[in-house]
Amino acid sequence: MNRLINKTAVFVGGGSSVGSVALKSYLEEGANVVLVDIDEKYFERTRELREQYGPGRVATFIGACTNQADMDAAMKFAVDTFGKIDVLINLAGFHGSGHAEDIVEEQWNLAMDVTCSGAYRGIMAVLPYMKAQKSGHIVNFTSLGGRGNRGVAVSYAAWKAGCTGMTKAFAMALAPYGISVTAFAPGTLDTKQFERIPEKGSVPFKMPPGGFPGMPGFKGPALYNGQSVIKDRPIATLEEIAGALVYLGSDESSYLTGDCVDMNGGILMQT
Amino acid sequence: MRFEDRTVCVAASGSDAGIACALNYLAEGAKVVLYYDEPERVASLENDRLKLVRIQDFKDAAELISTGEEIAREYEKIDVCVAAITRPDSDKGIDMSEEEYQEMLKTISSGTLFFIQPLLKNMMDHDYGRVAIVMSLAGRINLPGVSPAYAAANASLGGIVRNIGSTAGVHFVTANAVAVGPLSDGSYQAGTGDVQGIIKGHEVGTPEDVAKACEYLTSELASWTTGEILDLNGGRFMI
Amino acid sequence: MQKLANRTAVFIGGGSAVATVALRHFMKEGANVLLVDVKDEYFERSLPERQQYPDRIKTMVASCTVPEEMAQAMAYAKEVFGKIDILCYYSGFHGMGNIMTVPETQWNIALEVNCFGFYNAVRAVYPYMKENQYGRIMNFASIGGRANRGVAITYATSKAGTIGLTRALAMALAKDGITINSMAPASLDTSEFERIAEKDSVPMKRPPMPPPGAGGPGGPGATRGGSFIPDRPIADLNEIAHVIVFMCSDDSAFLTGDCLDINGGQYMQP
Amino acid sequence: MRFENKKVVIASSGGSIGLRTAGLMAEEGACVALVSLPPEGKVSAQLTDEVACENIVSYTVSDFASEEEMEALSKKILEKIGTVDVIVTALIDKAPEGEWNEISDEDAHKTVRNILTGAETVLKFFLPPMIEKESGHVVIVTSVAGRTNVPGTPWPEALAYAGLGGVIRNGATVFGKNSVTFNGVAVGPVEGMDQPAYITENVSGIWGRKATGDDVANAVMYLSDDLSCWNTGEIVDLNGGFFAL
Repeated sequence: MNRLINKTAVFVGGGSSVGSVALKSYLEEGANVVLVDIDEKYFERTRELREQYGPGRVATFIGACTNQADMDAAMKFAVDTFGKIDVLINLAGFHGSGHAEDIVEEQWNLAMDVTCSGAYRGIMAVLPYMKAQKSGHIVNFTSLGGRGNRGVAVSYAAWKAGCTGMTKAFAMALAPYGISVTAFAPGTLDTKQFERIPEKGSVPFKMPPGGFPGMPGFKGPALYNGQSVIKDRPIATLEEIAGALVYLGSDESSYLTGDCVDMNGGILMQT
Repeated sequence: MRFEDRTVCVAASGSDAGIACALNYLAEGAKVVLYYDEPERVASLENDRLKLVRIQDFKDAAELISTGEEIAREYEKIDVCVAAITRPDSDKGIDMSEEEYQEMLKTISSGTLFFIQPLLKNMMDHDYGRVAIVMSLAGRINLPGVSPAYAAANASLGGIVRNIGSTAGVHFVTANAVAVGPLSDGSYQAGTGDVQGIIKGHEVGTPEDVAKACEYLTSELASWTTGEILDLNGGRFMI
Repeated sequence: MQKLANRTAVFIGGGSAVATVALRHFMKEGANVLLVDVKDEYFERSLPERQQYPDRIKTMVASCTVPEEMAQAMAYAKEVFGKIDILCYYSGFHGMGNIMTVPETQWNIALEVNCFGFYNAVRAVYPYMKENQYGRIMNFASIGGRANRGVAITYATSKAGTIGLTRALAMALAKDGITINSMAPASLDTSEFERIAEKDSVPMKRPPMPPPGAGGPGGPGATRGGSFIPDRPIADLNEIAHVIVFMCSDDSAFLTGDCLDINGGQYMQP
Repeated sequence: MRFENKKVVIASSGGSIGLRTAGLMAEEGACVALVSLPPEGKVSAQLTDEVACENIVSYTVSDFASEEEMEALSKKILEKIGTVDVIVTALIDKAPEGEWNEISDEDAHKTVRNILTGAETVLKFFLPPMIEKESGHVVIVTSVAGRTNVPGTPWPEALAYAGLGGVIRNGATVFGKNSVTFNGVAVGPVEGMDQPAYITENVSGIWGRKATGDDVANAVMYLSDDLSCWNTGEIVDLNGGFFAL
């Protein structure tokens, strides 16, 4: 239980359900964690866990990934608190609502600013520290929505794909400094254990015109199912996601870089 | 004449690929509307079935949407929509300023989406449509020397194609992409590495290659190909 | 303007339903075609076309698994039409079973026909294409080798293998101006033609198409992908012929080693 | 101990991947049956001094693709370890160098047999216990040469490694209903492996170093961890940034 002994991790968007469960796994594996999010109410989800481990192991910071100064401040806070940063996980994302034929520019720009530029700003902020120590792991939390044929909002599909693409460019650019950059694209997550907090500036999602295959009301052939191929397992549990993030953040995956690791129950098997 | 009674809208910026597509569709008998923002690229074009539309700024969604709605009213039925909007990749890489970063994403990604949006609405209204997007290989595979902004912008085009394919398919609209390596006119660079093709006598892609690939993806018989990315790079990267 | 004007093509497995419809398109585009298959019975499908174009379509019985017969076929095409520009490989073998139940014979036949047969054809046609420093080669793979489909293990493995083989040969032959691509369509509508069982195939107890979500040979998500295009769960053969014409014409001069997916959106490679 | 009393079968044609996977898994509490080609004393000797732990039992087999041999061996192994939780195959072979159309049919068939048919035969005889208890992980170590174009790849190897991708996806799809996951690791150059020249020279990752047996073993352990039972049909590209999709 020491795969992340005396490592320090920063979770941008750490208040999300994924961040909350990944926090538990990272603490159990011996890491110090800094959660960064835009509102105190996100951190309620991990109150007892944070109290149990105390300020020596986990800290929180209010900062928005849409603002470079906030990100710089967050990283400085992490280094001041725990002395270094070994792992950065960009969990912040924004779905946006609407499809290619009717999405409004404001929703599109928000998704761009949070999902793609948010990860960009997080990486730029952590770079000086990781370059100095000549090592580090950066994980961009993208999604199956950006990788395969999913009926999600066009802003979500485009900018999660954009973030995955950006991961590859960062991987090639940062390898000389010994920094590995990977993307992690899970399918649908089981977040029932947390009460949902709507994303800031979000508008309720509406189904695509003519419905979507596999859903009631779809006007196309009823043959599409596109679900998990594993019995009784339509979606991922957060513990499984946390297990993957531990592998991607630990030195076990130090040779892996630029790749996008999928976890989607076989819905999309990249060939 | 394979595009006899078809109306094609092409957006060309930063490359001759869009111009070659427009010329190819004209040769195949189509009525073509060509959006451009670089007058010198379209100076020599002259055809009664061609309508040139000057765009001040591909980052301006409002301008693209209003222009698109106007074109849709004028031609009533849009059949094919090809976006070939690119910007040269800066050699600053990760030292790119926030403004340059926003300029790259807003031009390539937002420009492409809001060029397509009003035309896609028209296509979905009359249950026929073909969308083709020309993107750089740098958005698809890891290449040395590519700036993250350029990779993100081009990769988001792949996301747009797959999303339109998944959601507009129910209205018989297909969306595909052509991922190109560097072209002979210097556009669509893909990093600093050796990304030339391996076919003897045809190592560098030309805008005409892109035009032929777009013609294939947007013809009437390509009605069951959707969400696909055609790797047009002369055998440098096979996936 | 015809895309294949005075080009010569050799169709290995030319008696298949896909090849017969592609033959119509090749005639419209101005090509000459030699149909090669293992039994004369297959050629009845293209009888109308052969009667209409007696001098532009020839047939020959030869097997893709025998290198000598492939060499004879190519020599015959050269003799009749004077040159060879295009090779289309339609031969395929489904086989049966999953990893635990697959008989070794079926596994070997699938590899022999889908993979080594393609290699035999390419090796046989190479001298004629090298002569003109021009060549277009199409390998008919399948979505079964490319994505999550509950097909027979023999089919999935050999089709995935032949896509990898296509990449290796594309690298080797690019120096002679020859492009090779594979294509991976999903299910096809071959109802126009009466089905002829594949040579040496064991009748596979093909389960009736289970409704979506029901447990078929694969898991719930695996049985049938289904397309996003309404009333079109499977492909029309003219659409497949359209892809083949593109891959065999000058339009795809800069495309090699690629695998084209034609599946109505069931599988979108990231 | 991540692999506490897990039963692991590793089929390796020799070299550091099979060895280090066996070693690391044994350290995490697994009971490992390491099957490899005639060692000429190489594999087992390395094994005993490197990892002196009794959890690893070494077997040898002359041809992974021979059904008789694998059936007999699987009976012998299953008698000893009772059931199987994880199967790992890491089979490689070298096709002869030379021009693409000068590779003899016999050599080509031999390469495909050793890599592709061998892995399928191993799975054929070690899957049944997993299917019965409806849980288990299969990890197939394949090569980047099967995923994309690596200059200089002999076509039989490209065919075989790409075929392994088909085995992974089809196995994952068909046996998903038995909650068995199939995944793969596509490796580039690896320390301590007898690899062909086109891999060691043409697959230049950006780290400037080869992967170690431990890197691959860690990826295999991630894919066969109990926390990865919703991860199937996935191929991790562990080649140091040469090819990443």
